[in-house]
Amino acid sequence: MRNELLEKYLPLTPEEKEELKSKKIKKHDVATVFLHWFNMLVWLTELITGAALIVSLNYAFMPKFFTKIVSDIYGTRGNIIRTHIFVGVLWAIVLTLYALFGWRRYLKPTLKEIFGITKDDIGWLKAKFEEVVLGKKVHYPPQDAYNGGQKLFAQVVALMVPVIIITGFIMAFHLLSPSLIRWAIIIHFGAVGLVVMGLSVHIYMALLYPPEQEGFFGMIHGYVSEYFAYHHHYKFWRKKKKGLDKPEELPPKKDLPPIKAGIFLGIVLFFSFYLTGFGLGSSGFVQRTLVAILGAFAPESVKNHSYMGHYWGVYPLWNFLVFMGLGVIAGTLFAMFLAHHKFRFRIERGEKINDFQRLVYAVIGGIIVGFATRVAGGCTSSMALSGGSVFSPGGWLFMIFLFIGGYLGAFFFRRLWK
Amino acid sequence: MAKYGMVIDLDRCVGCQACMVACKAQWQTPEDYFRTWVKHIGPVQVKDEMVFTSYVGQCNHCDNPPCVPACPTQATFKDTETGIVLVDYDLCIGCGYCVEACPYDARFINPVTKKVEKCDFCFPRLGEEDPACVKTCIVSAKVFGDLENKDSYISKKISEGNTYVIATKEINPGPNVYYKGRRSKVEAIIKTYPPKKKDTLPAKIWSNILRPFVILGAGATFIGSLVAFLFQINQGEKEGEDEE
Amino acid sequence: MGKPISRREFFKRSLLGAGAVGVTDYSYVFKKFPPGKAGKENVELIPSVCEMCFWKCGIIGKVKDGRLLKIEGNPLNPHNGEKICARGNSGIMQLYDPDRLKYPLLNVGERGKPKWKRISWKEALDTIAEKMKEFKKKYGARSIANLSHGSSSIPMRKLLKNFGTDRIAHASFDQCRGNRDVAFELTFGMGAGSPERVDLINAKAILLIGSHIGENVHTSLVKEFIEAVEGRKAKLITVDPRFSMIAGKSDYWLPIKPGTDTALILTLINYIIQHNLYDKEFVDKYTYGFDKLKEEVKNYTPEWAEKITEIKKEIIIEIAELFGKSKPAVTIFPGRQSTWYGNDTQRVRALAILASILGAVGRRGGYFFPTKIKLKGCPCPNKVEEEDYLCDTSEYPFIETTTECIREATLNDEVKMWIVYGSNVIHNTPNPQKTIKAINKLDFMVVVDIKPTEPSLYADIVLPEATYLERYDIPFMVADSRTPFIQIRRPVVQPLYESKDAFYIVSELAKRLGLKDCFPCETMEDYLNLALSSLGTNLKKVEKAGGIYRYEGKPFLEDVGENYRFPTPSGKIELYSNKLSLNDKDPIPKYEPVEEPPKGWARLSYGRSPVHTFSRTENNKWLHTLNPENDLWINEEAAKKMGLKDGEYVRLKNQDGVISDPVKLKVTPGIRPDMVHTYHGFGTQSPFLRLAYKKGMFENALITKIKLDPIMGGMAKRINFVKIIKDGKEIDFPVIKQKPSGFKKKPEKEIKIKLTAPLPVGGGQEEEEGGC
Amino acid sequence: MKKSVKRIMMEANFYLLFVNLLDYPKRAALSLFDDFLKIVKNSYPSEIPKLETLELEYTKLFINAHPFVPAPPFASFYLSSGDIYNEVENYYKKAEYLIEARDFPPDYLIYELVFLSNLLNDEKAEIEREFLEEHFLPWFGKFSQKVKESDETGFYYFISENINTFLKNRLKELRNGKTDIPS
Amino acid sequence: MIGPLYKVLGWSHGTLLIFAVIIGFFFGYALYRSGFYSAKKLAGVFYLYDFAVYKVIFFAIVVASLLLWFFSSIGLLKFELLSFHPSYLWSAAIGGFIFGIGFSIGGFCPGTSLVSAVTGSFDAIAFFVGVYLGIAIWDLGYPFIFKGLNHLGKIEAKTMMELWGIPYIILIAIAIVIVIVTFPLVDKIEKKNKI
Repeated sequence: MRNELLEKYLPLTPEEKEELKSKKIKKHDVATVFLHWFNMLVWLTELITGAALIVSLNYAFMPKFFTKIVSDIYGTRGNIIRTHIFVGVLWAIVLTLYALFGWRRYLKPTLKEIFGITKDDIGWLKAKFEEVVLGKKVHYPPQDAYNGGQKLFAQVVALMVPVIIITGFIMAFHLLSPSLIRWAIIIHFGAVGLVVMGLSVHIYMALLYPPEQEGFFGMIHGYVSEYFAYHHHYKFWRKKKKGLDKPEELPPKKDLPPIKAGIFLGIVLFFSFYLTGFGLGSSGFVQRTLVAILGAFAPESVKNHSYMGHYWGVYPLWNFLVFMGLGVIAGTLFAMFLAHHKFRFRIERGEKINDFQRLVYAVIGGIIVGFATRVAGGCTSSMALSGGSVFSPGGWLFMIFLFIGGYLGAFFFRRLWK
Repeated sequence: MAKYGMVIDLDRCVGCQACMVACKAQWQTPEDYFRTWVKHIGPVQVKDEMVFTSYVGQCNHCDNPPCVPACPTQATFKDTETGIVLVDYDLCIGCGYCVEACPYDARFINPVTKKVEKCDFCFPRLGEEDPACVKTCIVSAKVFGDLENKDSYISKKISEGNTYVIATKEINPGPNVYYKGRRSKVEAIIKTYPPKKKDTLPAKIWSNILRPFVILGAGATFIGSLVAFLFQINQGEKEGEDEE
Repeated sequence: MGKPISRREFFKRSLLGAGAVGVTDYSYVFKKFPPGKAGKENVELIPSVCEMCFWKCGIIGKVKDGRLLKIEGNPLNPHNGEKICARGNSGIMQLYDPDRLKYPLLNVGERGKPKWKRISWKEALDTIAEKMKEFKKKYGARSIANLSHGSSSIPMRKLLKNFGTDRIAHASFDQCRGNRDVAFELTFGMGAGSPERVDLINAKAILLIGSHIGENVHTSLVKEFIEAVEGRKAKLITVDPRFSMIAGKSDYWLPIKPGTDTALILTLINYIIQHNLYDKEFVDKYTYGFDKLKEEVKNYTPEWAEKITEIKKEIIIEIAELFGKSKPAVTIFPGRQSTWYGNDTQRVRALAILASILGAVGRRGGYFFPTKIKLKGCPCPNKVEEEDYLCDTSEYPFIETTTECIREATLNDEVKMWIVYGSNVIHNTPNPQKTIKAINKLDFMVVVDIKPTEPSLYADIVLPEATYLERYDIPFMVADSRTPFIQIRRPVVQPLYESKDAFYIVSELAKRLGLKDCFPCETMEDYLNLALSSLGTNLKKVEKAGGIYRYEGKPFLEDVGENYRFPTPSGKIELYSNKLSLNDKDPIPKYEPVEEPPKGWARLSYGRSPVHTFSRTENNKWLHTLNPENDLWINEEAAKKMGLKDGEYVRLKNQDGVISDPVKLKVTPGIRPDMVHTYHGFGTQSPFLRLAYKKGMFENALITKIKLDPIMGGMAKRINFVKIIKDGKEIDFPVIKQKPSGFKKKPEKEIKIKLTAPLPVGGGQEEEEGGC
Repeated sequence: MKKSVKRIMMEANFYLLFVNLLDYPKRAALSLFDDFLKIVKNSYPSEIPKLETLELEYTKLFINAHPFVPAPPFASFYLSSGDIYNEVENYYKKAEYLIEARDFPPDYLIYELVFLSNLLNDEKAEIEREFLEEHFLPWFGKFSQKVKESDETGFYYFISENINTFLKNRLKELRNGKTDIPS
Repeated sequence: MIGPLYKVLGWSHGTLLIFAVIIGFFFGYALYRSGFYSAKKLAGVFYLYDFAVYKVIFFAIVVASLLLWFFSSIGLLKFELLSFHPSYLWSAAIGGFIFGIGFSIGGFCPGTSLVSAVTGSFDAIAFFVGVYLGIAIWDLGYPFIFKGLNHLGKIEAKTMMELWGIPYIILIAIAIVIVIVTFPLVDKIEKKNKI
């Protein structure tokens, strides 16, 4: 394949065309595909229920029979609005999670791509306009991963989605004042209207417009033929070919020295006491999740169980320590992200034992530690750390015996780690 | 099928406000909100006659109520069997468009439930007994009944004549609450509390700018795609050849 | 159960150990209820009688599980039926008012600044009984006075009369309808009745002087009045310087000059006699002193009347002709609150005389007779005769004991103890400072009420009375009715807190005062059964029949027999009153000019608001929102000249220099320029009324000049004059020459509406077929 | 006759202690004041006022006063949302209780505390939490604020404020699932 | 604002849970940045080649107690309103001992195993599952075998200050002395057993 193709977009010879057609190139990664189709499902229900909700003369989008059919499906119109709100809230949650956790890997690059309007994009739009409306033969400038039209639609969606969510929440939960709700209504309808405009073109282009056929399947398994990429999205193809699209690799950070880590942990512990009056803790997380799981199977027996009954309360998971555990998970992920560490499946073990043995010992260790936390009433973070800082006798005693047990254990099991 | 309405005999009414209290006792409307009201007018000189009357008002359950199209989710609707304008509280999002659209100010947003509240002719009591205000009106100035059935008491009372509606040339949503009595009284009422056409800014922006924009836009793109699709069909399938 | 019970162990020891024996057992509050079978779902309908004002309409309480949900009219009641007024509807707010009196209270602080200590009923009643016995021994039984109002105070009055004192004043005598009843007593030998005994339904013409029906709401009266005027198209003549609501509905509105009503009535009498429009046959048979009357009134000519009353003489003549034509079905409405200018009894007598010469007494369309039946009650006779009035009757021959007399008696140490029963004496009697001065001289004062009003500030003991929704009461015999009946007030809900009904208080006091034999009945129910037994029925039966027992009435002459003797000295209707002449008062009413407001001043007149019973209902949350404050009616022309605008706040200064609270102006052509009008009962000075405190103007303060009616001592209050003060500047009322006037209602163009035709569209233009 | 164990269990719970202290002052109830101090882990600064002064103070604060009752012990006075009596009676019905005493409106402070004590005895923690969170604490806080404004002796404010804080902790414990009597 | 805010200001349960997540977030961040995602580093304290665990815990206790003492002495924190673990001395001792043994075998404690599991360490996941099993054993066996084992040696005192009457600042001083003495010692041991 001629490498000057990498420089400029040139018409291809038939063999080159065949060659490119046979090769596949990755266009969308898994998360984007999942999000796209999830979004499609949500929008489908929201548009149907939404349109079915708006029936009054001044606002209606859809004809009468449509709203009739939908309200028959849902029984009472009350159900329609409840579904609309439920799906809307679900959609909002998924989007926020995606934005939070997928920021660096997915959202940031896509947004940069969408809002990076270049001369070529405008050129493409002008050309499209001339071709469709004026019927002239036109030549399209080279395009990025998303051509001008797709960028325009993506920009509309990116801007309108938060607007729709916020106004939706104001309406659904009657927030603040009726006058604000009034504005929220028309903005909500306007934003949805805008998105629907772009949507019909998007659906036509993806589904029915023959040259984009490949693009449609690209959104299902994520791959398109190189030829399609070359022809429709030359700049993207070129970047991919030159391997320029890897996100730049930042150097991984080293761990904090123990003193600095200790200070940081100390401050966190102090704030936990200052804000809530409770110290840190993680064994409670395990205990309550376990009770919740067992409770799912045999709620009555767990509820009245002499020990587990304590933890049932209103609902085992609706608790300080459980939410702290969730915070720990989020904190770890974020720490990995900031420290540019990669997510690696691994097993750490001493040289003398193999992986399987390591796993077995890990489980045995876990059982002993789990049992011990119940006897002592806490783990390192709750007894040693929190208990220690307020100088609770139990806390210090626990720590001292922990080291004793630890060194004893180390003596017998040095084989595992030496 | 019935079309319930009410006749308020202004000649009989003495403005004692018993109806307001009976309604509040029945429906526990919050502090100073009332579904029906009595506003004293006068004594004032109308043409050459002195008038001292009271504007007894409530929702007029109009034939083409301006509040129904104003409600985006159609939470408020005119019940076909009884002709009473009701509210489906599941659908009401408390936006208050209907409150603004009502020319008679017969609606309000209940601060406790955050949803709209209005007179519904004591709908839950409909079969057994008259609405609370009709029942307690000392001088039987309020008459409630089915307008469509000719020999009902209310139809007789209306056909006796001198019956007007609070409506003007410009604003006449077809109210079903009639006011009987001397013309000067009804004129005084209309002069002091004329039915108003109120359009909120968002509603105006929506109907004049946003809605046409959305319909045109969505329509255009949809038809555009359709035309392109048809164009593409009759051009026949040119399987993926590249246009240079 | 492994739950640690150490904590509970700890409590048990402490609760049981240290003096737990006195700990009250609260298990009575709740009853365990098997799931599913919740309380009674259905709503009980309990008939009773309203007491939001004294009209006693029949009501029904909708009660669920012992809690009152709503009050509605009692359809079985012949008078108001299912209709009740705004106050009737809001009775529920009085029942559940957090400021209600709850327990007997002893004032351990000083008078005026009470520090209340809750005491038991036993202790309270013992103290009161001790005090009464002590005062009786030291100063005689009549050193105890009672100021009361309302139906529940009747048992207390009975007790006091048996105890030997008759200093019992009820405000309604000298403040309200006292002089009307005395006038009717002198003329017909019987009062005008409450509800007034007027057969409005059959009347062809009605004369209404100074009474603002509609703004003053007495349910059955307003109902029948409007039915007569609008339903039966009777001709209504309203004589009122202010264009009241009822004036708007009348055929003739006569904006008379204040104080000259008697002149108008006497002119009408004279014209009717001169033109033989009177009922000759009735006059000869039933009246006495017609010739003297004819002689007396001969020079009251319409021309003279026009100058005095500023009413066109043509109108006066037209009215006289109308009465002549429609006699005897003419109702001359007696009015109710009639103490206005100081010579009011004579005015009401003139009204009675006008009705008599038209033969409208005991005839359909006119006055009718009451039908009383005797009910068994307390066995022993009063120790004191009714007539033995203690106030010196020399000056006022027909005076009953009034608040004024008791105030005077207290000030010169004749009265040592007051029992104020359900009456706000400080608020409802003019010159409150004098009342307070009298109270401070008292040795002991007891207040029985449902809410802490001003008098309770000065009381030594305050007793909480159950509201009308929580008590039985004496059987109410409505004798003044064409269809007389007896109705029973029955507790709709259990009495809240420790409030007790009147009978409990009275029978307990009777036990302690050794008068138990006079009050044999243990509870009010026994009393009711005793009373109803005289009719051959009992409480249960009557309650099952909807709380109403109807008996046959004899309202008209044809029922009582043609040669009926009126209970007057002459046995006839006394046009010429013998009693008056005996007490050298004018036997036949004469017109005496009333003092006119000096230049720059206007007369202050007051009336009722349809929504309030004076201060009693002001603190009612619902009623308060309807009509939070009163406003001052002022003539449009005068206001323009004085530079005042509608809705502005001004103050009033009266002739004695008293300056009022600010009041909102209501500029309207519907009032004469030489007077202003406001609603009574607002701007209460009592801080007790959380909502109503200082809302609106307390016009009672402005009424400092009062004139006692020469015949019965009623207090005339419409003789105070005021000026307007705006931003500190006094503004005089302009003198506007009033041409004689009198308005006749134009007949309405009959506009037939075909229901199918397009609805008549308003908008002010003249539309032939429709209207606006 | 000897009180049944159930009786003793019923009596031995802190809500009843609060009822005794918030009802009309009686010598027996005042003797429980030091138990009250133990529960709320607080000490009363000055010595306890005499019974007479407390009776006067109680009447002034909660029954009748000049110019009006500063702190009426009724929920409907503090909550403005809709028909309070219905709301309260629905709670009672939900916990399968029917209010027998009718000498006070159903939203009377003492009735609500007795209701809470019954809930505690019958271990209906869920309803107790909901009643505290949605109905009782929102108005009791305002009530205690009103008491603070007009209580000269400070005794009743001390009681109401400590009950308020205590019940707030109680609510937190209930949420965290500790349904037994708090330590 | 006087701490602990949740109790003094009477936050609703929902607010408490939000703060729980925030505190957990920084707790997880601190654990990760201290390197406790690797079992090797954690177990080092027992096998003498990396005393990070010891240093971090001890230093955290010193810093936290200093701050707690300082804030409560100037009145910004009501120390008595903090919630303390009930002191069951014998149970704490036995529990601690067994915990130590398990720690030396498994190389994790519940909190750090969660952190490490999230970063993808299979052995941490295994350990975490083990903890579930351990707790399950206890829960199910509690009514029959282990009843009361967790409530041995109960004493009233919640803190050593109550127990021995030693003021808070003195105890902190002792801890600081321990830190000053042991840290260099530990560094020497670490260097000796460097692997």
